[in-house]
Amino acid sequence: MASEASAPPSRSEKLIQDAVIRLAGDSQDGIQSIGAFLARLAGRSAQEVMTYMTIPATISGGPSIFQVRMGTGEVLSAGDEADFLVAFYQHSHDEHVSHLKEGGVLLYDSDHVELDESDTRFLKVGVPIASLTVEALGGSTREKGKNLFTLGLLSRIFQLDVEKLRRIFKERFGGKSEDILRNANLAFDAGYSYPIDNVLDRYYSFQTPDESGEPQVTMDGNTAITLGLITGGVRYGSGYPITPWSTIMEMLRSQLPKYGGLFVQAEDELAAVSMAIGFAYSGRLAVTGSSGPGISLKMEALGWATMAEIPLIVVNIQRGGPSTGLPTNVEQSDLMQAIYGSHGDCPRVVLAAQNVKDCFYTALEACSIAREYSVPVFILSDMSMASRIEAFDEPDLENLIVEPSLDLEDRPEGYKPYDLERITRHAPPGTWIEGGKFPQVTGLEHDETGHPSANPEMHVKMMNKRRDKIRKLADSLPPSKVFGDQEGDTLLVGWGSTWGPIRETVIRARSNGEKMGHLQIRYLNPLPNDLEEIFNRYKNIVVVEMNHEGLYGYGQLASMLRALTCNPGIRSLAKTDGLTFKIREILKGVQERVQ
Amino acid sequence: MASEASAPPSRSEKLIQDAVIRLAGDSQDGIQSIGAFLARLAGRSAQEVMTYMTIPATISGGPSIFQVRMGTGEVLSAGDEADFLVAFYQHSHDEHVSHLKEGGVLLYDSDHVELDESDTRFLKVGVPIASLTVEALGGSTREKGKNLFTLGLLSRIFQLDVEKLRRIFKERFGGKSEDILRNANLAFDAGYSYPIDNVLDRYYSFQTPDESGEPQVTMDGNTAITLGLITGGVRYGSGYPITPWSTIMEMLRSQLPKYGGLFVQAEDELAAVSMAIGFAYSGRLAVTGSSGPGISLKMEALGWATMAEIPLIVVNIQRGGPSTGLPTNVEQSDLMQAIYGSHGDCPRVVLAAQNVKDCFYTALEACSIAREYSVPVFILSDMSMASRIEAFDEPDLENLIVEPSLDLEDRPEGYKPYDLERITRHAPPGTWIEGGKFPQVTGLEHDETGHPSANPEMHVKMMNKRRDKIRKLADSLPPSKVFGDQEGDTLLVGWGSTWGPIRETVIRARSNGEKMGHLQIRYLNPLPNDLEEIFNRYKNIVVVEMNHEGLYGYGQLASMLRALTCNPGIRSLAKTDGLTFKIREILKGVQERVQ
Amino acid sequence: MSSPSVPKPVERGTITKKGIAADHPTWCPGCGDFAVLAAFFKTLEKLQFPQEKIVTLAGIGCSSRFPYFVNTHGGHFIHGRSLPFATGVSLGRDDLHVFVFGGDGDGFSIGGNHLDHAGRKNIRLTYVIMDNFVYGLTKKQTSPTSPQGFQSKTDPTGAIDRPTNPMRKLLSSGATFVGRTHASQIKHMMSMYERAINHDGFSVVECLSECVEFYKGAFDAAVPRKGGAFEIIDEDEHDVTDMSASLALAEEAWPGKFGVYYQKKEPTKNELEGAIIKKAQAKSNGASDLDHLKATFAMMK
Amino acid sequence: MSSPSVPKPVERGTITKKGIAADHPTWCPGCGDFAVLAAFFKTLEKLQFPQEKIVTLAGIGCSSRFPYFVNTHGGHFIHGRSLPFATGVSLGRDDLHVFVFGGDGDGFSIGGNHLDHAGRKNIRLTYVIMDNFVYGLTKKQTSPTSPQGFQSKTDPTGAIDRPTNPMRKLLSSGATFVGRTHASQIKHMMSMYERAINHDGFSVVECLSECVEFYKGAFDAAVPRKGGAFEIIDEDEHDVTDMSASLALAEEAWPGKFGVYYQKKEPTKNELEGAIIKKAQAKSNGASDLDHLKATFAMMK
Ligand SMILES: Cc1ncc(C[n+]2csc(CCOP(=O)(O)OP(=O)(O)O)c2C)c(N)n1
Ligand SMILES: Cc1ncc(C[n+]2csc(CCOP(=O)(O)OP(=O)(O)O)c2C)c(N)n1
Ligand code: SF4
Ligand code: SF4
Ligand SMILES: [Mg+2]
Ligand SMILES: [Mg+2]
Repeated sequence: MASEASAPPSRSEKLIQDAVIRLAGDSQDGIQSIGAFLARLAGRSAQEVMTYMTIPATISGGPSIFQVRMGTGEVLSAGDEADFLVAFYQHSHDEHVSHLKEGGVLLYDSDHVELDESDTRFLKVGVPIASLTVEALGGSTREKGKNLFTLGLLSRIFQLDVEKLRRIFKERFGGKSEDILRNANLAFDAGYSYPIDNVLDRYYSFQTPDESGEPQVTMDGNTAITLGLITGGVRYGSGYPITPWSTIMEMLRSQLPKYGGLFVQAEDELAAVSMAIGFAYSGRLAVTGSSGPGISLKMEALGWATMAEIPLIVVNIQRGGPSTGLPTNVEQSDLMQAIYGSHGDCPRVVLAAQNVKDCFYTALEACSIAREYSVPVFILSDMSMASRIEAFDEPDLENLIVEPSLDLEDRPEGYKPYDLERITRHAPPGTWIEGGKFPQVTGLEHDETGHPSANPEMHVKMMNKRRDKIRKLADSLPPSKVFGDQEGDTLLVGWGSTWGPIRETVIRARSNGEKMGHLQIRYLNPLPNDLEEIFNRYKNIVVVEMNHEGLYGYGQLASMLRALTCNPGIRSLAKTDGLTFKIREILKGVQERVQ
Repeated sequence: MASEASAPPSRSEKLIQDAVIRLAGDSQDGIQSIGAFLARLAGRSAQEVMTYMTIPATISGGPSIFQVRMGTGEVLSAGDEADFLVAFYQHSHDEHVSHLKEGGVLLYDSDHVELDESDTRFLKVGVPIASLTVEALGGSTREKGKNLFTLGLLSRIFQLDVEKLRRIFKERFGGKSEDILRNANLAFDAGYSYPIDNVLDRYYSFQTPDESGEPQVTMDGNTAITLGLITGGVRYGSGYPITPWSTIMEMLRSQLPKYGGLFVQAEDELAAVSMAIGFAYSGRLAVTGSSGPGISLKMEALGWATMAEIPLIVVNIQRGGPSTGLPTNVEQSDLMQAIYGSHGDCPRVVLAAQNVKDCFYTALEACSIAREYSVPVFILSDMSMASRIEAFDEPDLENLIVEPSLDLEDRPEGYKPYDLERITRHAPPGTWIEGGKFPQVTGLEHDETGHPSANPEMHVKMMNKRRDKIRKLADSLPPSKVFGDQEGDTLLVGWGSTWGPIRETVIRARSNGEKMGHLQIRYLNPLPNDLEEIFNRYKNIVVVEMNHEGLYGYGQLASMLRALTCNPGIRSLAKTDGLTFKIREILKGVQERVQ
Repeated sequence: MSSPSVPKPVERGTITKKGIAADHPTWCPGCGDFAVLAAFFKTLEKLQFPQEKIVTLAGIGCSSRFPYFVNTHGGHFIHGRSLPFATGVSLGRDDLHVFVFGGDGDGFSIGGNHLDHAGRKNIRLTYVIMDNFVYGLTKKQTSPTSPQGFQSKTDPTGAIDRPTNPMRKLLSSGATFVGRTHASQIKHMMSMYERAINHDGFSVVECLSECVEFYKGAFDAAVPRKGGAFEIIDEDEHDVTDMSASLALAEEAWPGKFGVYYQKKEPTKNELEGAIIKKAQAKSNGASDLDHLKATFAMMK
Repeated sequence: MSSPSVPKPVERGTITKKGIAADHPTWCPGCGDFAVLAAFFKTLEKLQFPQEKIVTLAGIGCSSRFPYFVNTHGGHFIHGRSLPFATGVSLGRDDLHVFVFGGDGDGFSIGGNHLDHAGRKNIRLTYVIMDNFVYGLTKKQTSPTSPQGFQSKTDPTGAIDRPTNPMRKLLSSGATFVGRTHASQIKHMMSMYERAINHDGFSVVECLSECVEFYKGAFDAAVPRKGGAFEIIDEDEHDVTDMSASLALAEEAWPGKFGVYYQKKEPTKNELEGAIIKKAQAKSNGASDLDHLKATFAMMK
C-alpha cells in the first residue's frame, strides 16, 4: 500500500504490492483468528506474509494486537508502521494510532470509538462493527463474531479471494458444530456486504502473484520447529510447560503417537532433560526444550550429555530476561548461556533459526548434527518467531524425512563407547557385544571403555576429543553467504529472528546507494571458519541483536566475534526493549556507529 | 635444599632456604597430618609454607600424597620437583620417584619398598619404618603411627624445633584420650632417635627466619574463605555437600551459632541458593556455595537475585569438569559460567582469590561489595587452594571485622525498592514504611515500586540500572598492580590459584634477564578499567589458566580479554590435565607463544 | 500496568481490609483465587499482627501472583522454590509472620521435594496451596493433581498418569499441621487459615480453588449448592495427632473430607537452631564476635 | 584405575556370576553395598534375562557406583536424577530390564521429587535405595534418613531435623511395589529383589546397607546376630494391596518391619502410552511416517 494510501481519493481500484494491517482489540475478540485466516489465505495465494502479535500480560486477557503484513514482494518484517489500523475500542485507537502511517486508513468500530474530528492525518472509516455483528447473528452472541465481520470488511476492501476464505473457514470450523460454521459465514457476509464504498473511496487489490511455484505452507515458528524435528526423526521427548515453549511440547505430545513415539510432561525441567537424555541413551533421538528459566535448570544435565557424548536436541524459545523477566516479550539474551552455561569446558552445538521457514530447516539440521556428532545441539528461537505466522514453499518431505532406526546389531569384541580414534557412537542397551564386555556411559572423566579415569593425559585427550568433533563440524559447514555488497563500507551481522529487519534495512540502504552487506549467522557454536576473512572485506561491522550491551558496550554475539577475530571494527547495536527491531531503528543505529 | 642435595657427602650441617618434601603413601596412613604438622610449625616459625595434596579417587582410600614446601624465602608454589621423597610403599616409590630431583633424597620404608640397586640418581635412605613403629607402640596398632615416626625422622634431618612440634601435638590431640597423645609422642621419639646419621651423611637446617614481624596463621584456602566470610559479617547460609566445597559449609555450620547465626544443610542446591536468598531478603547477608555440578543448579535462582537486586555471596570451589568430571582434581573452568551461566543479561560480580591469604581477603571484600551494590558476588577458588595450607600474617581483625546489623528503621513515605536514581537498598520485612505502602521484590521486570511492568522503556532503564552499578564498582577499583617489569616483552596474565606458579616463573625469567611482568586479575566481572592500557605496554600478553583452549584456541579469560580489548597480541596458555602448573610448563609455554 | 491502589495512608497499628489490599488482582473474573485472598484479608483483620511483620511470598503461577495483591512486604520468587525461599526468611527472622501461596504445579510438581523437606524440618510458616487441578498461568496443561481423563493441552486425549494425592503427600512430608478447605466455603477457609496460622510450626492448607478459565466445575462435587458434598472432619472422631488415622483419611474417595487432617506440636527448626545458638553462646559467656574470631585465629597459629 | 576384570569372553545366553561381574568394587572393605551387589548377581543368575537387555543406572554416591561393577549396559548419571533418566530409558525401550541403584541422599534428598513422580506414573523399572543413613561419598554429612542426634560433619552436635520416613515416602509416591530389606539378610534381600523385578510396574526396595566408614552399627537393631530384631511382615495378616494398612505399617517404631509393604497391579505408563500410540496408529490405518507428515503439512496450506 505504501505511498498510495495518501493519494487523493478517487473511487477506484489501486494495485498494491503489500499492506501492513494492524488489528487492535482485546485478546478475547478473536483478532488472532482473523490474522491467521489472512495469513493462511496469503499462503494459499502464493503471497508472502508475516504476522506479529502481542500477548496480554494479565492472566484474564486484555488489550492485544495482531498485525499482518501480506503482499507479493518479499515480506521480510512485520512492518515498522501500519498502512491500515482496525481499532475495536477506544483504548485500541489511543494506544495504536501512533503506529499508523500518515495518510493510512483508520478503520474503527464507531460503536466503541470516538475520534478527534480535527485530526486529518488519516483516512477515517467508521463502521458500527459491534452492533452490526450482533444484528447479523441475532443478538445472543455478545459481540462474538466481530472478528469475522471485520474479516468480511477487509475482504471487500482488499478484494480478497472469498471462495478460498470460505474453504479455510470450513477446514477450521468443520469439525465443530454446524452452528459455528454458519455463524462464521453469517458474520463474514454481513461485513462483506457492508456498503463500505459509501465511506471508503477506494478498493485495493494486490498485484497478481506468480502462483506457478511450489505450493506454500503457512505456520508459526514453533509449529515449524516441531515439524522440523519430526521430519528429522525425533520421536521422543520430554518437557515442562513454559511460555513460549509450551506450544512445541503440546504439538509433539499430540503428534508423536501417530509416529509411534511419545512425549512426556515431566515434573520439572531437571526431570525433563534427564528423561530426554534417557531416551537418547536408549537409542531414540530425543528433544527437550524450554525458555530461559527452564533452560537454566537444565544446565547440569546438559553438561552430562556433553561428557557422556549423547545426542540430544534442546530448544530454547527465548523471551525477555533475566529471571522471570518479561515472559511475553522478545529478547535474544540466552546466547552466552547456550554456549557457556554449564560448568566446566563443555562444548556443544548452538544453532539459531532466522525466520519461520528456517525454524523448520534448523530443526531438521539439528537432528542430523546431533546424530552425526553425538552431541547436544541447541536450537535458539524466540518469542517473536514462536507465534509469528509466515508462508513458505512446502519442503520436499520425501527427500528430507529421516525415519529413525534403532541399531541393535551386535558390536564386535573390544567395542569402545569412547573410542579416541573416532566420533563416539553409542551402542544402545539391547546391543550384544561380542566377548560380553558391556559399555558404561558416564559423566565422570573416563577412559575409552567408559570407566572412570583421573589420569591427566586421558583427561587431556578426552577434552580434545569432545572439542575436536565440534571443530570437525565447523570444517564441514557451507561457506557463509553474504547478501548485498560482498565488500564495502558496512556489513550488518545478526543472528536469529533479526534476519528480516536487517535484510530489509540493507535493501533500503542499498537502494539509497550505500555499499552494505548482510550476514546472518546460523551457526553460533561452532562459528563458521570464514568469518574473519569476510569481516576483513568491510570497513565497519555492525552486529545487530536484541540483548544488552553489557558492561563493555557489546551485545552477546558482538562480544564473541570480537574475541574470535580481534577485529576492532566490530560495533554493537544491541537493544532490550522487548520489541523487535524496526527498520528505522537499525538505519539510525548503524548511522551512529559508522564513520 | 636445591643444589646442595647432590653435593658430596660430608657429615655436616647444610643451611638451606627451602625444601620440597613429598610424602607418598596411602590415604589411611595419616600422611596429611604429618604435612599439616609441618605446615603449622613453619607458620609458627615465621617461615613460608605451601602444601599440596591429592585425594584418592576411590571411596575406600588408596594412594595419596602430601607435599610440603617450607622455607625462609617467599614460597610461591608447591614446587615442581621434590628435594625429598618419603615412600611408604613400593607403589609410592614407583609412582613418585620421577618427581624427585636428581640428587634428591629418597627416604623409603625398607619394610615395604625394594629399590633398584643400580639406580644412582638419588641419595637413598632406607629405614624400616613400619616395623620400628609397631615395635615402638607395642604391636597392636597395625602400623598406625608410621606418620609420626616419619615426622620424627624428618625433624631430626631438618633440625626442626621439637618443642614447638610437641606443643602442636598437644593442641591437636589434647582433647582426645591420653593414650593418643602418648602414642603420638612415642612414635615421634622413635623416629627422632633413629640413628639416621648412619645412613644419611648430612643434616639440614633452614636459614633463620626473621621472627620480628606479625605472628603468622596457618590454614588452608577453604578455612580462609570461611573466616573471611565471618569477618565480613556473614552469619547465615545454606548449602549442600559436594567436594571440595563441603569443608566450608561444615565449618560454617559449626562456627556460626557462636556468632548468633546458622547454616542450613538444604535438600539440594536449588533449595540452598533459595534459602540463602531468603536469608538475604530477610536482611541477613548470606552465603551459598558449591562446586561445578551444584553451581549449575543454582543458575536460575541466581538470575532472580540479580533481577531482584539481592546481596548474596556464592562460593564456587572449582574442580575438574565438565559434568561430574574429575571431582578431586583442579581446574579453572567455571569462569564463563560464573559470568554468563544464567539466562538473560544478568550482571553480577565475580572475584577470584589467588592464594590462601587472598581467600580470606577476597571473601571479606565479597561481603562488602554484595552489601554496597546489593548484588550477587561470586568467589571463585579451586580444588588446589581448598586444601592447600599456607602461612600468612594474621589479619588485623579489630579493624576488619564487620558486625552485621539489621536495619529496620522506618522508611519515609514513597520509599521505592527499585529507585532508579540510586543503588537499590532493600527495606527488609519488619520495616515500617510511612504511608503504609509496602514494597515487593520480584524476578519479573518491574517498576520502581517492584510491581511488574512490561513497559519497553522501563525494561531498558532497569537493565541499565543493573548494569550501571557494576560499572560503578569497576570505577571504584584500585589500579591493577603489575609485578616485575612495568613494560617490555611479555606480560603474563592469570587469575585465581595460578598466582604462585606465574609469579615464580616471572621471577625466574627476570633473573635470566627477560623483561617480563605479571598481572593476576582478581576482579573478573567487572574487569578493571585499566587493562587495555596496561596490555599496550607489552609486546606479548600470555594468559595462563587451567582450562581448555576451546574451539578457537583461547582459554576462558583469554577469550574475555580478547573481546574486551581486541588486542591481537593476547595469547593463551591453557591446560586441563587436572594438575597445577609447574614453573617449567609455564616457561616452555610462554616461549612457544612469544616471538 | 501497576497503579498501586492504596487509597489513603494507612495508620500504623491496625490492619483493615483497605490497608491490607494492594493492587486490584489480575485474575480472571470468577477465579477461585479471589475468595482465597478475601478470606486471607479477613483472617489478618482478625489476627491483627503488626502489618510490617507480615510477609507474603510465592513462586510462579496465577495463584503465585498473590503477594502483589497484599499490601505487606512481599516477594515473588521463581517457580517451585517458594518454600526454601520462605525457609530462609523464617529462619533468618523468627520475628516475622511468613506466608507462602502458590499453585498445585508450583507446589506438587516442580516444588514437590521442597515440601517434603520444609515439612520434616518443621519450618515455622504457613503455606496455602491453591489447588485448581490445572496449570492456569501457562494456559491449561495437565497438573499433578489433574484427574485421569482430564483433557488438557498436554493430554489432548485425557490425562493418564495417576494424580498426586495431595493430603497423603502433605502428611507424608512431616508437616505438623495439615488442613484442607475449599475456596467456595469462606468461613471454613477462614477457620483453616486461622488455625494454621496459630499453629507453631510448618502449617499447610490445601485449598481447592476453581480455575474458571481452564477447568470449570472441577470441584462441583464438593460444592453443596451445586449438588456436591462438603463433608467436614469430625474432630471428636478423628484424632488429629494420629498419623496413621490421618493417612487413612487421605485415602478416602473424591471429594474426600475437609478440615484439619493432622496437627501435632513438634519442635520447629526455628526453635532447635535457636537452642544450638544459645548453647554455643552460653559456652563462651558473652564473648563478642571479635573475641570469637580472635580465638579461632589463635588456633591457627 | 579401571582394569576391566572380565576373565573370559562370556557366552551369549547364560548369566553367570562371572559374566555379570565387572570391575572389582571400589567400596570400603566391609561396606554393606557388597552384599547388595552379590544378591543382585544371584537374582539375575536365577532370572536369566538376556544379558544385553539388562541395564543398570545410577545417580551419584558410593552406592551409585553400582553400574561400574555390573557387566551390563550401564549409565552413571548425575546426582539425584537417576529416576527421570531411567524413565526415559524405560519408556524409550520397553523391551529392556531397567534397574536403578542409589543412596538415601540421592533418592530422598536431591532426588525426592522424582521419586514421587516416577511412582505415580508407575514407570516400569526396579529401584533399589541403598540406605545407609549418611552421605558416604562426600564423607559423613547428615542424610535425610540420619536419625536425630547423629553426629556428622554438618551436625557436629547431632542432627536436629526429623528424618524422612522412607516407607511413608515411598508409599506416598504411588509406587506400586514397595519393599524393605537389609543387606545383612542375603536371602531376604534376594526374595525382595526377585519380587520387585517380577512386579510389572514401578517397584522400589529400601535396603538398609551399613556404611562401615561413617556410620558403623547404624542398623544393629535390625540384625539378629547383633541382638537386634529382623521382623518380617506376615502377609497373611497384612494386605499388601491396602494402602492405609501399609501406611500404618510405615508408622511403626524403629527398626520396623521388613518385607513387602505394598503391591498392586496398576497400568504402567509404559502400557498407557503404548495404548495411545496404538489408538493413534489404528486411526490412520497403517499410514507411513511420510504420509502423516504430508497430511499435517496439507493442513498448513
Ligand atoms: C522454571 C520454570 N518453569 C516453568 C515456568 C512456567 N510456569 C509458570 S506458572 C506454571 C505452572 C502454573 O500452574 P500452578 O502452579 O498450578 O499455578 P496456577 O497458575 O494454576 O495457579 C508454569 C509451568 C516458569 N515460570 N519457570
Ligand atoms: C549436584 C550435586 N550435588 C552434590 C554432589 C556431591 N555428592 C555426591 S554423592 C552425594 C551424596 C552421597 O550420599 P548418598 O546418596 O546417600 O550415597 P552414599 O554415598 O551414602 O551411598 C553428594 C552430596 C554431586 N555430585 N552433585
Ligand atoms: S487462568 Fe484460571 S487460575 Fe488463572 S486467573 Fe484465570 S481462572 Fe484463575
Ligand atoms: S564410605 Fe561408607 S558407603 Fe561408601 S563405600 Fe565406604 S563404607 Fe560404603
Ligand atoms: Mg494450578
Ligand atoms: Mg547414603
